[in-house]
Formats: sequence, structure tokens, C-alpha cells
Amino acid sequence: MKLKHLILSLLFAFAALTSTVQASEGHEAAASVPAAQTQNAAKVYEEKSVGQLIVSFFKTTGLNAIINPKEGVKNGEGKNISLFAQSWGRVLMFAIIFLLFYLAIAKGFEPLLLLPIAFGGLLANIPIANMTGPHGMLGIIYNMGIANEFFPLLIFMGVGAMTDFGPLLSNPKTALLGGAAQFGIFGSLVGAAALSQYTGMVDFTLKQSAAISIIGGADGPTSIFIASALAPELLGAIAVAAYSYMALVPVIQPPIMRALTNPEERKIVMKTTRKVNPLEKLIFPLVVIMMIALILPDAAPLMGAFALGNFAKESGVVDRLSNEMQNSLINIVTIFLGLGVGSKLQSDTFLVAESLGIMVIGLLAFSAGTAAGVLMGKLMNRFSKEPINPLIGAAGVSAVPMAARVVSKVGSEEKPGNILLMHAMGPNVAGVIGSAVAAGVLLSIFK
Amino acid sequence: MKLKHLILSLLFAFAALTSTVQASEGHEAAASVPAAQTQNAAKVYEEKSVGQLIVSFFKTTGLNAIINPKEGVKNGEGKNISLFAQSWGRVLMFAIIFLLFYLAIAKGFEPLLLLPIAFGGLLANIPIANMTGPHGMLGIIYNMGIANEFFPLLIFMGVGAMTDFGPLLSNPKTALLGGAAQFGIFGSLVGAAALSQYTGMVDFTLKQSAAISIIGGADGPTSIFIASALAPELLGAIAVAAYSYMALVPVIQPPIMRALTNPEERKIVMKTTRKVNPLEKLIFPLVVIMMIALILPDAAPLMGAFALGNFAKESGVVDRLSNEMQNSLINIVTIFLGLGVGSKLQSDTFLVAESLGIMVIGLLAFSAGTAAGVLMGKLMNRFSKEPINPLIGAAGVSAVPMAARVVSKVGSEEKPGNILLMHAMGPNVAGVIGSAVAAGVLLSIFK
Amino acid sequence: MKLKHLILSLLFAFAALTSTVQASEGHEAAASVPAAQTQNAAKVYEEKSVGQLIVSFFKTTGLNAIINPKEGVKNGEGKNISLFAQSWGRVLMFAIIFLLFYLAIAKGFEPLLLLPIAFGGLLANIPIANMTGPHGMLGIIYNMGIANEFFPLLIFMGVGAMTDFGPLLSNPKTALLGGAAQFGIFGSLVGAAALSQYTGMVDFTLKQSAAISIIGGADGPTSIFIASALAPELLGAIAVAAYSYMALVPVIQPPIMRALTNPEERKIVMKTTRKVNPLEKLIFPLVVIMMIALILPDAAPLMGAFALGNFAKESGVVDRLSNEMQNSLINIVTIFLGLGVGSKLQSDTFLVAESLGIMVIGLLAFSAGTAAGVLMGKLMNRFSKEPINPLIGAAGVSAVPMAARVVSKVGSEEKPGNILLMHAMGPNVAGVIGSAVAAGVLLSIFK
Amino acid sequence: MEYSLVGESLKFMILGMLIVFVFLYVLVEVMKLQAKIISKYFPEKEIPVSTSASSTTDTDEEARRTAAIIAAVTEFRKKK
Amino acid sequence: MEYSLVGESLKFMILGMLIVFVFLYVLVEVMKLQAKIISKYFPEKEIPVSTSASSTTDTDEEARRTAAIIAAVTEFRKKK
Amino acid sequence: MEYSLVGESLKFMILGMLIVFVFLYVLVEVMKLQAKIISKYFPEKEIPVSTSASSTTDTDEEARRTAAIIAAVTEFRKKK
Ligand code: NA
Ligand code: NA
Ligand code: NA
Repeated sequence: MKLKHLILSLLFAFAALTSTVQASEGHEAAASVPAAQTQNAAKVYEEKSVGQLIVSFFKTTGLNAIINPKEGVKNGEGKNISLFAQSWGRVLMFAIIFLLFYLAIAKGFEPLLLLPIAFGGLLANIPIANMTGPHGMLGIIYNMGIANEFFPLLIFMGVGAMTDFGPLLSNPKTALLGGAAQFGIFGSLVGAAALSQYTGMVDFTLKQSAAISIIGGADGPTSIFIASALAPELLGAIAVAAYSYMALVPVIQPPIMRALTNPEERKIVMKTTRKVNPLEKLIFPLVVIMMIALILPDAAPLMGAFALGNFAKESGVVDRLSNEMQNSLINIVTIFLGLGVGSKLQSDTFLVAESLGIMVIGLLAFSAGTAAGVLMGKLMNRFSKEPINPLIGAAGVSAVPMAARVVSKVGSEEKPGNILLMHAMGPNVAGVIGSAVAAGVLLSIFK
Repeated sequence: MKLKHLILSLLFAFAALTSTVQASEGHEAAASVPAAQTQNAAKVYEEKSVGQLIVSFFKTTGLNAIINPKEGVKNGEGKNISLFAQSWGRVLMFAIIFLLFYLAIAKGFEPLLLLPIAFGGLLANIPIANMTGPHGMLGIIYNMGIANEFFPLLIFMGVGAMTDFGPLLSNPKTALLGGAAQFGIFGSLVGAAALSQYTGMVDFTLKQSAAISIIGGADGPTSIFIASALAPELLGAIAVAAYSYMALVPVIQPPIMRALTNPEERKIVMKTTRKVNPLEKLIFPLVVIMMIALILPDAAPLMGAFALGNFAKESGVVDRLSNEMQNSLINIVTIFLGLGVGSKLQSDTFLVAESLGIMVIGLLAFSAGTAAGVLMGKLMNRFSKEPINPLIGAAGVSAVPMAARVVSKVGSEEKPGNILLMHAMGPNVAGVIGSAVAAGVLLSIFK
Repeated sequence: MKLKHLILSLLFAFAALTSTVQASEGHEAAASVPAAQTQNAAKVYEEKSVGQLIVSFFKTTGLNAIINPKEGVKNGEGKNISLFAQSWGRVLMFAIIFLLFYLAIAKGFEPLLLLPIAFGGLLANIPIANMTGPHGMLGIIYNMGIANEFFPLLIFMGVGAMTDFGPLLSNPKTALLGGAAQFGIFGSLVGAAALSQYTGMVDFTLKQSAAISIIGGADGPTSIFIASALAPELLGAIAVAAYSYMALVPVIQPPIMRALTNPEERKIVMKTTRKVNPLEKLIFPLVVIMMIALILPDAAPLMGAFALGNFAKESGVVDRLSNEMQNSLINIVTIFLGLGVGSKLQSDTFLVAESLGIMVIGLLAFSAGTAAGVLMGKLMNRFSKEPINPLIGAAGVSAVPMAARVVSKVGSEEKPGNILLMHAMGPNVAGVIGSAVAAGVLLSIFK
Repeated sequence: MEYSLVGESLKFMILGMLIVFVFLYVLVEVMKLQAKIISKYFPEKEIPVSTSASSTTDTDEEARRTAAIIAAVTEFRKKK
Repeated sequence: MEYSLVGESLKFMILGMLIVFVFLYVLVEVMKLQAKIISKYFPEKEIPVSTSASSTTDTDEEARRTAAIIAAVTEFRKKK
Repeated sequence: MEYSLVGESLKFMILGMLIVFVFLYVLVEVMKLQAKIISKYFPEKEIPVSTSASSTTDTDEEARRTAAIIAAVTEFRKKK
């Protein structure tokens, strides 16, 4: 195939040319930046020869931008990007993003959010294109719904419309297990503070520590909401950590659950749940939002959106709207939320020691939450008339409904036929409320 | 269950503490406002003891905000809220909102809009959270599509895609009945003016009177569109009145219809409608929008959106888009429209004599429209060659398709087997056009 | 029917009055404009008699605006509209728009976009209503997603999710045919420049020429994206030309294909395509976007959105999102994109010699692209081991999947049973990538 | 405000009802004219638009289709 | 910063866990009360809300319905 | 403008067609390489991605599924 040779030689000519460009670049470097600015300002096209066109084209290739990083290149927020972040930083980020793709697709790590987040990260790290700037696709999306914390609320509304509070209503006191698991949040808050104060590794402020600790709530939209509000610069790492560990719940939780319980406890069979009157389900979201209004209005946006979705579903008279919240609307917002969060995976923002710190604290948070839930389960079992299997406390960390499934699996491994799923769903959904309350407390502190 | 006692004592401790806080509050009151401002401006966290944290937490509870209203608290638009509106006002609003929930769910009052409106109202009245402010969820929604009158138009586009002009085209002259019913609008405009001029009860301006009178069009999106344009401060009350009375059409209309007709008139059987050529249906929306363009361009946004939806449906070549307008898009916009309108149910905006006045005028408007339609039906029956059942005039107030169903029901009660539904659909859809024309006239007057 | 007479006489009275108004208008003309402005500024309603009301109503009719055009009337962008554009211009535009409706509905010309574009154009040309202004429905839509080039990217994302790269992956070298067809773009760029330089007919700048030439890419969203970026003033004409000629592909291409090939070439049977491993399809969008990142980051928004859609589909783990991109989301955006583009069909913007020039160049572009594709096919057939039917080169102009179908039709006419469809899909989808690359080159030149 | 609210609104009523009736009356006449022209030049058989296949977009037809799906599923569930 | 990060965050922990538990405890009591009131005054038979017809909105029911549709289509496809 | 529009656009044509061809040529080579690697190390049987179950996302499969639903409903309606 001679065509191939023809094109190959064209390609070689191109390559030869570009190496010349690279060589001559050194001389121009000093002059080029202001020149570019002047040209930009005037925006007048000036005559060029084909050679000049090709040279100036090469200068706008991403390859050149990565191989020859320059001082003064700015990110989407208008801050200078370091030479490292422009070159090896981008390469490293692409590697991390391919890892995220692998985890999302081959390992099933919460793909609905990790895949768009990672793709957003990929686009955010493309040099020259500046897609995270205010006129870029990712920047537009970010400003549309993440900077103002709107998209996480819409997601939460959809989640509310998908949530069934029946199991919690049939056994109210299991809500306390969902409270204990919030120790994951506050424990890791102390952990983040300690990491900053006692090691030189990271230097989180109190606000940043609080934003990170919400990972322990095991609730994606809540994490993104709080991170946008308290520490948007950490949003990318926090979201990635939250969704990654939520996907890892079946790996993280079982060992902790087994270590803190003995086989007898794990074999406890719980009483069948009572049937719940639909009216109880209908009133419940109103009760929750009124309590939030009276006790913790700072959690009103989160719980308000959640209660709205749940109330729309339970009312049974606006199925059009409740189905919409659970389908098209949540899908559209998920795409945008993922891309917008991914815009915070730029190399200069993400490749900092803080991200590693966030990963460590996130793991701590999930573990602490699980442990606290199980221990609270043991405590309640001791004081309660009806037997309580302490395993269901682990479901209190949320990660709805995965943690509840993990509980059921561990329980039935110990005693086949002992189905704990419905019993675990109580603490599971209470954990969502608990996390929103914890989030409200943190917001109220820093207001 | 000793756990209960443990927690109860914690709760009591909390209660005791909060009462102390309340007691000491008096002394701080004077100093607290500027202090809060300074702190806010600096946004620097300052060390606090656990006691101080709990005290400052209590100050951010909604309970405290309601029990201890303060001067200088601002609503979403930045205006001061009266002490009454902060305390009893909120309580009263919550009661009204629960009433709306009851009407929407148990009584089936147009739940698709009343439920989201009421929920928006609930969130809007939560103290501290300030969800109607420019950064709050409701404020974002309001600015996204209600302040600029965009959402009502999208709804109207969807309604257009759901409307079938066949019955009107098969019997064109019934359009005049849809015209007569617009007396509901202009009659109640005079009524609102009279209420302001002759009683001290309310003090509507001409613009406000016009915005209110559109309730008589019995058309949700048109009402919201005009209220946003002419009197946004009355939007909440107008929308609630419009949708409530639309739901009450089966209650309001029959007595008026019976009072104005004798049994012979009600028994009139109308000629079977002719089959309409699809081409007529296809051309009709273009005819209407071109007439609006030539005669009344101020109604172009409303009728343009409506005609677009109808034309998309009748063209038969863009079913993807026309189905979208009728489903996902209208559902999403309905959720947002409801919440955004609900944001105008804040106690300080809604709890004014004007809202009561709007309710009174709204009832007047529906009644006057019904009466005018029926009387016009009697007049046309006298002059027309073919018999016209005057009942179908009542369908001219719109509230598509409910008023037409009411006509059919009243008619078949008088003479079983006399199905007036299709005959009533003509005035019914003409009433939509008539209201849009009336809206355009009012817009053109105040431009 | 005496009612008719009653109303007719009312109508005559109205007509008589309006003619008086027209007569007296001349005297007022000079004073009216500043008066209107003052009134507007103060926005205070002033008492009027019924006669004055009717006169001032007549002045706000569209008929009056068209019959009595005035100096100083402004379009949506705040520029003065010529007297011709206000009067005959609008009439002419309505005629063009009805022609577009006819083509879209009766002739099936890409109705999904031409119908909303034309309807947007209709609304944009309604006098007085000013729907393209920043507060009008079309203006809101335009600023929401077209001025910032967001909507075309969302469409492209959906198209990506609908595209199957299997045929291209099974026979990679056919991608070169999709490259050759881009001569349609660059050839027509030279054509547009020549038209400006050598005839007095039009006066396109280089940027405008580039924006127009992208019509040759036969790719709606790409055309709209580039036109918004380089020459928004030509957006309407470019979009209409692009979609019209895409619909005309079955008319434009066959004669050119037959003229450049002999029957033997058209009868060539190609080898059956190999089965493609799903992993190849999964990796392909990542390969493309990484190559764009390295070689041509200016094409990153376009190819990024496209690759995201395709990757979401091929990943198989986010079907919720990929289905959303292909259905509700693309439908909603199509409605808005059409209306927003249609807002550029205002008489003063569209009725210029440039629009005719664009139509001419668009036809040239499609023809040149087809010819170049076929010629490249002949060249490749000569040098390739396996036979290549040169007809499939014509599919390289894109217009997915229509051009591929045309190829298959022409091929099977020559040799019944010779199904070229799958072979033509390779160049067809490569043509999408090729056009995005060409678009990126043009963007990079003018940055 | 030196003008009477009621007085002005009465004038608006006259203007408004007049415009509404004029508009709808013209519309009635146009509808009649259109029906006459269409039945003369484009009788139902030769409609140039492709509405024959897409008559399924009529709302009642739509409703019937939805009903059919629901019925199908309901029946299927019963069988189970 | 003159304050201790760890010290402050420990205080936050105390405050936060306290509020979380108080909130959920109150919620538990309200849920119990509500159940009692509802079972007394609104036993399942006489629910005033129209949830009887729309019990299909329960998520599991929803899931079952989706499953039914999928099953129906799958079966249909097999038959083909 | 002191430059020739046609002259400049001819240069753009050279640049543009060059880049388009270079890009697509590299893409062709990458596609070939990728096919070679994948067929060697990840033959169809052992694909690590879960595409086996979700092969239904292929557009034609999608279309077939939609067709199946429509057919099912149509048939059901006929039976009625
Ligand atoms: Na949680
Ligand atoms: Na009406
Ligand atoms: Na192309």
C-alpha cells in the first residue's frame, strides 16, 4: 500500500518541522507571552505563510503545551498553573482518570457518578482548551449548578422520591443507630484536625476539615453540597473519595463488623416488622422537614429537597412529577453534576498532598462510622426488650442501600435464612437524615 | 428501656440550657446584631467553649427565631420582615400550607401544581435558612424561570402540544362563547378596582387589579405569566387562587349554570360535529399566531409558545419533540414553577389583606365568566339557525378540560344521553385563546 | 344570523377608527418617539379616554408596525432596523418561513431542527413583541445555550451516544475517505473568499468565510458551534443552509457520484467486515479524545462531548445516562437549539445578500466534499490490496447516516444485492471526526 | 392618582371585550374560510402532509395507547 | 490561628453528636406518637388519602411493574 | 486588509487538509494497533468489562427492543 508511504513521509515532514520549532522556541520564549497577549487583545488576523501557519499550529497543540510548559498559563479560575502541573501533572491526572474509568467500568464502582466525574476530569486536564473557564463547557456547567449548590439538591430530591421510610417507621428506635454512625463524620473531623496539627503532611483549616469529614456520611449529594459550600477547592477529591468508598462499602465494612461482634450476636433474629399505614409514610417527610425548620434550619435545603421528593412520591397524586424526579431529571442532573465535579480534577488543584490526606481520612470516616453503628447496636441490644442484631448498626452509615445489603449478607453468612435486609433499611435511611443533620450542624458553625 | 432515660436526661439538660439562653438573650439583644455582622464580614472562625457553641447553636434554631423575632431580619428580597411575620405569621403560613396539602391530596385540588407550590411555601417560611434569597434553592429557581416569565411559557408550550382544536374547527362559531367568558377577567378587573376605591380593605393599583383579574381566565400559566409581569408581589396569592378555583370549577359552575337557564334550554341537543381535515388542524396554530402577530403582538409570547406546541403535535413529523413537550419537559418545569411560585408564599408577602381580596375577586371572576358564557350561549341560540345548548358557554372560562366535563355532566343530568362534551370543547379551547388575547390587551395597556 | 351583522358593524367601526388613526399619525410621528421613551422611563399609567385607548391600542398592533415602519425601532440586539426590514422584510421572512414549514413537513427536510428553527424565525419577526430581546423568550434561550455554545455540545453528546464506531473499527483505513470529504469545507472556504474578493456581491471576512465553510462538514451541531463562535450574525443562514442541504443529500450526491465513477467501479463488491471486539469500541472514544488533547485541543469541546456520549454508551454501566442523552436531554435541547437559532432569522439580519451567498457556498461545499470523497475512493482502490468501492467515499461528508444510505442505494442500483451500507458507515462516522478536526483547525487559526 | 380606578377599569373592560370579540370573530371567519378552501382543494384523500401514519399523536389515541400498555402489563402480571 | 484545631474539632464532635442524637431521639418519639394516633383515628381501612389506587407508587411495586414490562417484552421477543 | 482573502484561504486549505489527514492517518494506525493488541491479549471470551449483559445498548439492539415493545402492544391491541 503505497498510500501509506506517502502519508508517512508527510508525517515525518511534520515531525521534522515540529522539532525545528521546538529548537527555535527557546529564543522566542521571553518575547512570546506579551506578543500573544497583544495579538489576543487586538484579535486581528495577520497574514502568515504556510510555514508560519504550521509553526503557529504546532504551538497550539496539546503535545507542545505538555512538553514545553510555560510560566503564566492560567487555569479555569484564572490562577497560574505550575510547570509541573502543566506537564507531568497532566500525565499523572490522565493516569488517575484511566484508573477511575477502570474502577467504574470493570469493578462497578458507582459508575453513574464516577464515570462522568472522571470524564469531566479528563476534559478539565486538556491543555489550551480551557474547558473549565467561565466560557468552557465544564465552567458553564459548574456555574450553572455546582457553585450555587443547586444540582446536589436536585439529586437529593430524586433520592427522596426513591426512598421508602416504611422500614424505619415500622421500627422507629433503629433511627438511633443511624445517629451513632455519624460518629464517622465527627471522628474523622477530629482526625483531619489532628493530621493537620500533629503532622506537617497537610494543613487543613477547620472549614476544610469539616468539608472532608462529611465523607463519613456516605452520601454523595450531601458531600458535594457541603464541599461546595465550605471548601470548593477540595470538591474534586472529596467527591471522588466519597463515591469510591461508597463503592467499597462491601470491602470495608465486613471485617469491622465481625471484629466487634461475636457469633451469637450476629445470629440474633429480629422480630418481623409491623405493617406501616400509608398515612404514616405520607406524614413522615412533613414531620422531618418541620423538625428541621424548628431545630436546625441550616439543614433545610438538604432535608427540604429530600422531603419534597419523598412527599411527592408518598402523596400518590403527583406521580408524573415523582417519576420525573426519579428518572429524566435525576439523570440529566447526574450527567451535569458529574462533569461539573470533574472540572475540579485539574492537575494543579488535585495533585496536592491534601488529596492523599482526604483519601486517608475518608477511609477512617467509613470505618469509624461502621464501628460506632455496631457498638451502638450492641448497647441498644443490651437495653432493649426486643432483640436487636448489632450488625444492623453498620447500615447507619448510609450508602443507601448498599450498607443494608452488606449487613444482610454478613448476617445470613452467620445464620443462613436470617434476612436482616428490612431491619437494616431502618438505620440505613435514618443515616441519611443523620448525615443531613450533621451537615447542618457544621454549616451552622461556620456561618 | 434505660437508654430512653439517658437520652431524656440529655434532652432535659439541653432544654434547661436553652431557657438560660433565652433569659440571657435580653442583655445581648442590643449588641448581637452588629456583632453578628462584623463576624459575618470577617468570616473568621473564633474559638468557643462547648457551652458557647451550644448557646450559639440555639440562636440558630428555627424555634428561637420564631419565639424571639428580631428587628432587622430580612426576607429573600432583602426587605425587613415584621416581628409578627417572623413569629405568628410563620405559624399561620404553615397552617395554610398544611391546608393546601390536604386540599391537594385528599380533595384532589390540582395537585400537580398546588403540591409543589405549597411545598415551596413551606420551605420559604423556614426561618434562618433564607431559601428564597438569591443563593437559596427557591431563589435560584425563581430567578431561573419565573422572574423572566420563561417557565409559564414552557408550560403553555406543553399545554399547546396536548390541545386538540378539532372540536373548535368543526364548529367555529362556538369560539365566541370563549370570548364572552372573558368577561370574568374584565368584570373582576372592575371589581378589584371597586374594592380598592370604595372600601378601605385593600389598595390595589390598576396594574395589580389587572394582574389579579387574569385569574378569571382560568388558565394557570397565563395567570402566572401576567402576575410575574405586572405584580410579582402578588404572584403567590394569585397562583394559589387560580389553581384553587380551577379545582373548584365543578362546585362553582353548576349552580350558576342552572340559575341562568331553564330546563328546555339545558335539554337542547346539538348537531353532530363534522369531521375535521387534518390539514385544518395543521394550519390552525399558524393562523392564530399570525393573527396575534398582526393584531395583538403583546400576546405573542403566550400564544407563540402555545401555537408552537400545537403545531409541533399536528405536524406529525416531530413526534420526539412534541412528546417531550408533553412529558419530561413539562414535568420538570412544573416542579420548578411550583417551587418558584411557592417562594412567594412567605408570611410577610402573603399574610396581607390583599390575599383575602384576591380570593374574593377570584371567586367573582369565575362566577362572572361562567355567567357571561351562559348568557352569550342563550343569545347565540336565539340568533343561530342550528340549536346551541347555552350550557356550553360555561366551558368558555377554560380550566381545560374540566369546565367542558362539568357542562357535559350538567347537560346529561337534565337529559340522559345528551353528550355535550365535544360541543363544549370548542368554547373551552377558544377560552384559552380568549384569555391570552385579554392578557395581551392588559399587557399592551401597561407597557 | 343577525349576530354576525352586529359584530360586523363593530368591526367596521374599528376599521374606520384605525384609518383615522393612520391619517392623524403623520402629525404625531415626530413627537411620538421621545414621548414613548419618557413614558417608558416613568412607567406611570396616565388616564385615557376609550377613544385614546383604542388609538393607542392600534398603535401597538403588528399591522400598524408593518404598514407604518418608523425610524429608531430596534431589534433584539438593540440595533436599528431599516424601514424595509420592518415592513416588506417581515412579510418576506414570513413567506420564507412558511416555505421552510412546507419543506420540513411535506418534504421531510430534517424536520426535527428545521421546524423549531422556522418557528423561532416566525416569532422573531413578530413586530413590537421583541421576543429576541434579552427579556424575550427567544433571547433568553439564545443567551442560555447558544451564545455560549453550550447547546450544540449537548446535542453532539447525544449524537455520540447514538453513534456506533463498529464499522469504522472493522475497516480502519476507510477513515481516510472521511478525511478527503473535508475538502468540502476547505474548498468552500476558498470559494467564499473568492466570492468576496472577485465579485461585489458579498463581503465576507476570513472569519465569516470560515464559519460558512463548515457547512461542508454536513454536521448540524458543528456548524452551529462554529458559527456561534466565529460569526454569530450569520448563524441563522448557516444553520438553515446546513440542515437544508443535509436533507438534500439524496438529491445532491448521486449525480456527482455517477459522474466521477464508471459502472465497473460502482459494481465493486467489498469484503465482509470483521466482527469488532466490544473492548475496541469501549477504548475508541478515549483514543480519539486523547489524540485531540495532544494534537488539536481547540477541537476538545466538540470531540469531548461526542466522545463522552459514545463512551457512556459503550461502557454499558451507565445506561440510565446514555439513554437520557439520546432521548429526553437531546429532545429538550433540540427544541431550545432550534428556537434559539431561529431567533437569528430576523428580517434585518437574514435578508442580506450574504444569506444568498451562504446558500450558494453551501451547495458548493456539499458537492466538493462528495467529489473529493469519491476521488479519494478511486485513489485508495488503486493502491489497496482489497477492493474499495469508490462510492463509499461520498459517505465521508457525514450527514449521518443519510449519506451512507445514499451510497448503498446508488451501489445497489448498479449491482442489485451489493449492500454497501456497513462499508459506507465507516467513512460516514470518520467524516464526523474529520469535520470536528477541521473545525478545530479553523478555531485555532482565529484564536 | 388623580384618576378613578373604577372609571379606568370600566374603559379597559370596554376595550378588552371589544378586542377579544373582534379577534375571535375574525378567527371564526378565517376558520370557516379555511375549511371551505381545504375541503375544495385538498379533500381528505390527497393530504400532502404525512399525518396519515402519525394520527397516533392525537391525544385520545395517545391515551388509548398508554391504556393498552398498562392493560398489557396488568394482564401479564395476572398471568404470573 | 491561636486556637487548637484538635481542641475545637473535639468540641464540634460533642456538639454535633449531641444534636444528631437529640434530633433523632425526638424523631423516634414523634414516629411512635404518630403511629399511635394514626392507628387509633385513621386505621388502614378509612384512609382519607387516595393512596389505595396509587399504591403502585411504592418503590418495590414500581420495580415489580418495571420487571413485568421487561419480562413481557423478553417473552415476546422469545416468541418471535 | 492588506492581505488577499483567497491567498490566505488557500493556505488555510493546505494547513487544514494536512492536519485532517495526519490526524486521521494516525487514528487509522492506532485503530489497527489497538485491534492487534486487544485480539491478542483480550480475545472476545475474556473481556473484563461487563458488556456481555449490556450488549443491549447497541443502537440497533435498542431499536429492536423498542420495536418489540411496540409490536407487543400492537398485538395486544389487536387481540382486544
Ligand atoms: Na449517612
Ligand atoms: Na380562559
Ligand atoms: Na463531516
